[in-house]
Amino acid sequence: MARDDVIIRIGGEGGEGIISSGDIITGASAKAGFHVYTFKTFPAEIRGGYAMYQLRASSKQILSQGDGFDVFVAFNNDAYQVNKKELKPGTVLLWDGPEGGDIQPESHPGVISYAVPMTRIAKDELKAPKAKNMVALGAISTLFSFPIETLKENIRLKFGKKGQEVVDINIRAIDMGKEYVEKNIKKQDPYRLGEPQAKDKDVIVISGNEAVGLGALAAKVEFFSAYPITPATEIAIMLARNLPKLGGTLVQAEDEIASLGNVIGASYAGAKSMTATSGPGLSLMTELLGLASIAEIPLVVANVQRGGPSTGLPTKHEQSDLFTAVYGGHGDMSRIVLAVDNVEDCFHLTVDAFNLAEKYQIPVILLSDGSLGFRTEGIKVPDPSTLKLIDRKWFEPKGGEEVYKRYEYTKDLVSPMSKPGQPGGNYVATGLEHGEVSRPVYTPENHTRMIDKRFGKLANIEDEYKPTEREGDENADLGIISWGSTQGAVREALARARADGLKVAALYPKLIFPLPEKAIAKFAKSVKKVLIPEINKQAQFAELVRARTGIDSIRYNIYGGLPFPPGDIYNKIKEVIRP
Amino acid sequence: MARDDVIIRIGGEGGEGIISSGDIITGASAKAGFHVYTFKTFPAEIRGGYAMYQLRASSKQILSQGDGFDVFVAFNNDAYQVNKKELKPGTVLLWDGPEGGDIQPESHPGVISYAVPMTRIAKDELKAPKAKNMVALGAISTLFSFPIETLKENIRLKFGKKGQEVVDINIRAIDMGKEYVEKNIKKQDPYRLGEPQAKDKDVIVISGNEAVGLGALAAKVEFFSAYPITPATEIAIMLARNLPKLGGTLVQAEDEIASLGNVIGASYAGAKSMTATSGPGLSLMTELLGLASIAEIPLVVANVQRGGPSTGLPTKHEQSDLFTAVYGGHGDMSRIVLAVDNVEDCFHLTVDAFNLAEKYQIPVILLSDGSLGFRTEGIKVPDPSTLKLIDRKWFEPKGGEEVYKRYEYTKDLVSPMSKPGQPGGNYVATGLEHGEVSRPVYTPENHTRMIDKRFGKLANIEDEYKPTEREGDENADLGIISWGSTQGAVREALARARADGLKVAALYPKLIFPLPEKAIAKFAKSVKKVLIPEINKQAQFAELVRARTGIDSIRYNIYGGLPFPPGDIYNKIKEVIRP
Amino acid sequence: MTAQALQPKDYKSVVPPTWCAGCGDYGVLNSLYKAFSELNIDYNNTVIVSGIGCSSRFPFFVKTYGIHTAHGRALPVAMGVKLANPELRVVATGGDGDGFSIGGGHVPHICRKNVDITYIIMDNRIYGLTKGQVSPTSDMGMVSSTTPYGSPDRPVNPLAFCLVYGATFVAQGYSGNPKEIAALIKQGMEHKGFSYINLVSPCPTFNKTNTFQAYKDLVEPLPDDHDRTNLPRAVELALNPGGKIRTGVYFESDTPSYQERLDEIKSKASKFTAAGFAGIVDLYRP
Amino acid sequence: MTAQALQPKDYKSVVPPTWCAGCGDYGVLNSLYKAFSELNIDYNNTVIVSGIGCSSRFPFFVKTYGIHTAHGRALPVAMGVKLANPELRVVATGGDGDGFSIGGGHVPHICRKNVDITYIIMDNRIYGLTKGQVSPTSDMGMVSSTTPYGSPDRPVNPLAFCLVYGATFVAQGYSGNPKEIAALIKQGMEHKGFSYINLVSPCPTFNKTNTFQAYKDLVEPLPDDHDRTNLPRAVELALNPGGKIRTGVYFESDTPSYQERLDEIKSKASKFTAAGFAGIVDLYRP
Ligand SMILES: Cc1ncc(C[n+]2csc(CCOP(=O)(O)OP(=O)(O)O)c2C)c(N)n1
Ligand SMILES: Cc1ncc(C[n+]2csc(CCOP(=O)(O)OP(=O)(O)O)c2C)c(N)n1
Ligand code: SF4
Ligand code: SF4
Ligand SMILES: [Mg+2]
Ligand SMILES: [Mg+2]
Repeated sequence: MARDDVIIRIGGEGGEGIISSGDIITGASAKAGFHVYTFKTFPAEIRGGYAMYQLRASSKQILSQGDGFDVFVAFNNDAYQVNKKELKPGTVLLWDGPEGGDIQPESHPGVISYAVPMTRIAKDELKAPKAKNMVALGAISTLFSFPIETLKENIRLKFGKKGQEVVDINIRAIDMGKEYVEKNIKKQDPYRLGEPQAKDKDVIVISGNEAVGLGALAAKVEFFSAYPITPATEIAIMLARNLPKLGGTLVQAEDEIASLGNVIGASYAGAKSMTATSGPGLSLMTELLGLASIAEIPLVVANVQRGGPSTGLPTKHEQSDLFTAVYGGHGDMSRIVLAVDNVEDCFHLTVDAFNLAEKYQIPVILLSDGSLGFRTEGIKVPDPSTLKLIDRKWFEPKGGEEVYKRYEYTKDLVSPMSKPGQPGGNYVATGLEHGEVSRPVYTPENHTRMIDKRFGKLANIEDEYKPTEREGDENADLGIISWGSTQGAVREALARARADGLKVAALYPKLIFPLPEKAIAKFAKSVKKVLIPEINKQAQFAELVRARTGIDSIRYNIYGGLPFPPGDIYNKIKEVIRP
Repeated sequence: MARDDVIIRIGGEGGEGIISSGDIITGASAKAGFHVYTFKTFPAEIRGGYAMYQLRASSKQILSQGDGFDVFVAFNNDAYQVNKKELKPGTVLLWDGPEGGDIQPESHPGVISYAVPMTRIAKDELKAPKAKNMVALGAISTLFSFPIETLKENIRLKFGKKGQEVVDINIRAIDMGKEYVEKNIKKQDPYRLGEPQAKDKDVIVISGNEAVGLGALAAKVEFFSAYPITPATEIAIMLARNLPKLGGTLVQAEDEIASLGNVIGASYAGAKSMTATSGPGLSLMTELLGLASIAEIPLVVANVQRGGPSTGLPTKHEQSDLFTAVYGGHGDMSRIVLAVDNVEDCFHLTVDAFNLAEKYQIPVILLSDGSLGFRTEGIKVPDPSTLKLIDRKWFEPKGGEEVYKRYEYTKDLVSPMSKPGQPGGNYVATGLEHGEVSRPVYTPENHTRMIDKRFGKLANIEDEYKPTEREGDENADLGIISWGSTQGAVREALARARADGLKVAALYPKLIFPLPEKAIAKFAKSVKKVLIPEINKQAQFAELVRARTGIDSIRYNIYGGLPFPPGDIYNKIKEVIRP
Repeated sequence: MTAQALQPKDYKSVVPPTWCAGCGDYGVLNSLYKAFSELNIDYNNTVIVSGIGCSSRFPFFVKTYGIHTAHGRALPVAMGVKLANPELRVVATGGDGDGFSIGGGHVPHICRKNVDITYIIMDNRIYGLTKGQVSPTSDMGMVSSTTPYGSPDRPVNPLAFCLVYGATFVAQGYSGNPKEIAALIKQGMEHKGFSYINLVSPCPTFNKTNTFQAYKDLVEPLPDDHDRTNLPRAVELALNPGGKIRTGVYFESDTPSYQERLDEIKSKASKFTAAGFAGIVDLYRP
Repeated sequence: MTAQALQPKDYKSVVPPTWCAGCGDYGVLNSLYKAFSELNIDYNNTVIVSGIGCSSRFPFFVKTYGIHTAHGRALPVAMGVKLANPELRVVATGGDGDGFSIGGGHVPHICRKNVDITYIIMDNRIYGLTKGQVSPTSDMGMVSSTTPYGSPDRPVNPLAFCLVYGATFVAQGYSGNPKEIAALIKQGMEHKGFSYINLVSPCPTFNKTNTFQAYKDLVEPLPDDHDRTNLPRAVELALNPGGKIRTGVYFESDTPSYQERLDEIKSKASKFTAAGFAGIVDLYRP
């Protein structure tokens, strides 16, 4: 039976064009109407070391990067060695050989092996060693029914400005890969993409990081300042290109402290403002986040998590910045933390982040992660006219002689904020404890009252913002709570487990802090046991849940720099329900 | 009946010599054999604003700063206004009047009021307006039986180097305060210090901050680098004076990041190393703490907490840096957190902090706080010969050709560390994930294994270090868990409640992280209810306890910049036990 | 804003300065009031941004908008204000420690960017607010609470630093000469781009060495014939030959401000799309 | 340590460099091996400290001790190593971004303290490791991933900075001329106090403007008669008249190192007590 759901992993040396060829076939597939879902890892070094691109494609919907791979394309021996233990019966090994490359495959019983001499063809026949990746694309497309015409169309578009010669070489490389397969290889595997859905004009293929940038633009961000850091830099790159088109300002600052300082100043001046970073940068921002919190300055910090601590595994995936996002920073410091689940979410939660920041006048940390940031998905074209944007509660001077109370104790504890330039609204924002009129006040009563204000304004956030989504059985034997980008794997595992007749449910909180305690308590009550899978050592979310609600959970933690395979979660579900 | 336990609060304007006169009478009292316990607050500004010094003295042992005051000495009207609502029947108001000062006391029924024209005496009779504080000391000593001769002795010692004239003026001021009281005031209150205990030669009067410095010296600190910050600067001041005497090196760095960087380098080079800071500095250190954690570099960070967040209340007391001490920093970052209870503890726990840092090769954060840092107590002279100092597990090359495994997986998961300079031990410490041989390794297996190592080495810390102390009834109706400097008030409240026949117990954890879960669980089992009083909004310790153990507690939080009065805790005990 | 000219006192806020009697910063504050009134600056359209320190309390005492940020972070925050709303006048104020110790990493970058703000440092060669530790401008050998045996560090030279950092206006004044300070602040405020004004401002409470008295014979104006377009010469003078403290404008140049360059970027960028947000979305169609 | 002279290859660690083919940093690494061998440096007694970046991978490739710290923090950590054990030779290495962007706040202070370490910057005018964003030394107008419309920033001038910071040895070399680099590293290592060596080291992968080719006609030695004791002249040359990149030693001075001053403090301090720890305890007797 043909399998219309293929996971292709391409592995080779950083610098061999693995990533760019992956992007091209992904784009072409999406353009042709397929669903696509990618996953990439880079070495932390520029050169040398293993790079990997994985594409899952199907004519049906896809929720995660899947389990392992169906097809492994080995560009070199290193990549083969890294992946060979995952070659299971029924999977395909497509390798650079039998001559020209450096691979000598062992015997893998049950594995379908196809040799395509990509290096030789590129070097000897094309005289263009760099076109090896295109030879591979030609072979892949032919073998597994990827849309080879769209592929060529995109190559023409992409390389067009480099000149006709470059286009021609790449197209010829694809054709030679195709011809080689047609002449020499007999297909033995079941993987073959089905008929793509009627081309949906309203699809874009975009990475998580780019979607954050797009969300910021949709939210009408006006100011962005950041310092480059893997895996967050693409947010800055996206905005560097596009924010000035819409009249906004982007700054590459001298470090993360400066970038958050810039953002604080810009927001004080009235602009919707944002920065983006990863763990080490977030750590550096800790002090100034406290200033934004006490001075009640709205801003958004997108934090794309990577393997920690310290420099850690800069190009790998981890969900281990939750603790510091929620608890980092001296003193009792209020803040909001959101976590994104998938690429579409990257867009929408960035909009939400701005809305919440502006509404509550508070710093909002948006937690994304490396695998989500880099991976691309095809998502619906966002329609900004459907978005509800929340604006700050502005102070409008009434013209009297009254002193402006920047931190007025209003009913909802959010105080009207004055925009510099207007008479009657003058005030000095300060990190010192202050009174309703923004001046230092050191009395016990005032400190107590102002701390209560800064936390109290968030008291109803769970009701005011619908921060969770539930799916699955009503009275389930097991309930999974999953945060961040682990969601896709959980959805897929849940579907499989329910298809097996297991009673399982899942809750996906988008708001991490303040924790949606009511929804979580309700969910926990509705299920027999709670399972929290996450990619960190300390069970950071499970600990937060127990701290805030007392609810115990079965913890399932991995921390190897990779996302959860849905099969592992599926197995865990079975293990917990039927021990 | 005479009351041999007096709390004297002196209030006035910053700059009026409140703090220095308080220090003098405290020293003299301790020298004469009394027990002393002080509490101070300064304005955050250099000048202007309210300053306060409180001294509790008795010939018997003292555990806390007490409830409110017995005697309030008002230097000016501002101070009077701030404190007047605390004037309860039976308390004494000693004020600068009836002429010369700016105070016009209202009527306070039941309050014993004494007027001493300190300003007038100092200005008109002594022609030395600055000696006002000494006039006050003379009056206070005379009224409440403080040791006036020792006071004079100390003034001679203290002002001796400023010349005989200065000494004479101050002594005369004291005498004039004394004479004025003897001539004009009829004692109506019961406060009178008893006979001091036989002078114990082995007492020093020292502040919490100085005791941390002394502890570091006792632990044989070799390198200290810090950046000034209230209320931690006194640790640096103490060590600046004394560390070079013992051959050590002290650096004032350009900021807190640099100071922790210095400390990391020094410790790598083999020196016992330390820095001291307060909240804002700790926030800035977050990133480099991660480096020390992953590279397994021993070091001590003393963090003297103050009111937060941001600049907050820099001169006030709070216990609100626990969250960031325990959870701050990106990634899964192992560390040890200790909290000091009282001045004697400041000495001993600093020694422990070095021992734990060296033993486990890890950063240790020592949480102190502003009121403990500034307050002085009389403590036993420390005897360094009784201290057990732990040295690092050093690597000793065996001379073979083997590659040195800096992060060798040993049985206790602590790896022998090489000291630069020796052949065969060369290695590069790094914040990247690394293998047993210290080189970047990015495999999932290695990351998992190394994270497990960095947390696993602490697995038995609770057994290896006795981090808790229990007092009180065996099967108590209420058990209090108290961390940090709230301990004194809890001890005093506990004694009063037990004297009333209530069944109460308390547990004092010195180790905050990893949390001594066994001791806490055992304690919680042994009592009917658990109460956790702490000085922060978020119930930071209570949340940690619930996160780690699931144990629920009654929370009692104040956050006004002041320590707990023991009476408030006593009342809370009663309220909880007999609602 | 009233059309009538504003008097210095009109810039006073209701918060009285918390400085010690005799603090040099009073002179600076009064000079600023004066400069503002002479330029008839709209206080509603002005933001003063500072870090932490005695001198950093400045914004509270002026009737403008203000931000009292964190220690060392005045410049990044001030820059954010200016870039988000170029219509605002932005002034940053602070101390020697705030600016050249913990905040020292930010100075080169705002200088090279030439962001149009005026940065006023009150240099008292000490950490005032934390009660007397050596600052980066303290003399070598200075005794302070953290250097009881004398400081082992040579002082930094803020003037020379800002000159090589590319500041387009660099001046020095002395708190004992408030008229000159007012004139310098005026020029700094009128300068297009980043202006740096170093003010020698004694702290009588904690710095008993560098007092008004001690400065009396050290302060002198820059030579009459000083050419303020000659950068190497300005650096040479800033390097302090003869140990004198020379006041006046060391350097000034006419260089596009950061805003001008950002505007260029925006106009370049806007050529790439006509369709606004929708045009950006189109970039991601496969 | 064997008494025999060590060859350059003896300083090679077992870790092969991870740099791209053609990276300028190879030349620097080989020059360092050479300089070390000519000084017969004991690799067991040497620590190389770096931050984060392509160039900051340096310590892994040398058979000394080393620390690969966090981005921008090489200098504070290197300083800690040196002060804790003055017997060790300490070298800090890194990139233009590591040193003059995020780490820029530390440079002035190690310079003015004159800590006895050698700081080697590989200036490629780009962020290499993060794949090509403008760095603080990038030319104005440079197109990079974060500056698609050209960088609005003027570059920093590390040489001029270190000169006014008070570095007591300041030199510049070019990766295309490894022999000279080896000679400069040698001199820097032998200098007492802080030595700064700025090395122009192209990144062919991400900086297509400042290539070996482009530098060919720009690099020239300092004038033969250059007086390396003349600070203002050194600054003037560093300010880059004529757009040339001049290599050689710009400045050198004989100034007590930080260690000498700390030793003075220790000897002063030790006069205050004879009784060690007990003597310190006595200070707190009431
Ligand atoms: C992160 C941080 N570190 C340290 C401090 C403590 N601190 C406050 S002001 C100051 C120095 C003030 O000196 P300066 O900037 O020269 O200002 P001055 O008081 O002399 O006017 C310091 C170290 C702080 N507030 N925050
Ligand atoms: C706190 C922090 N911010 C950002 C980064 C990301 N980062 C790593 S290297 C680097 C810049 C490298 O440039 P440079 O120092 O010039 O070295 P090169 O790679 O060019 O040799 C950056 C921004 C980081 N590791 N840590
Ligand atoms: S301490 Fe010094 S700088 Fe601060 S207000 Fe007083 S005199 Fe001025
Ligand atoms: S990216 Fe540039 S700096 Fe980095 S290794 Fe490659 S050539 Fe060298
Ligand atoms: Mg100062
Ligand atoms: Mg670089």
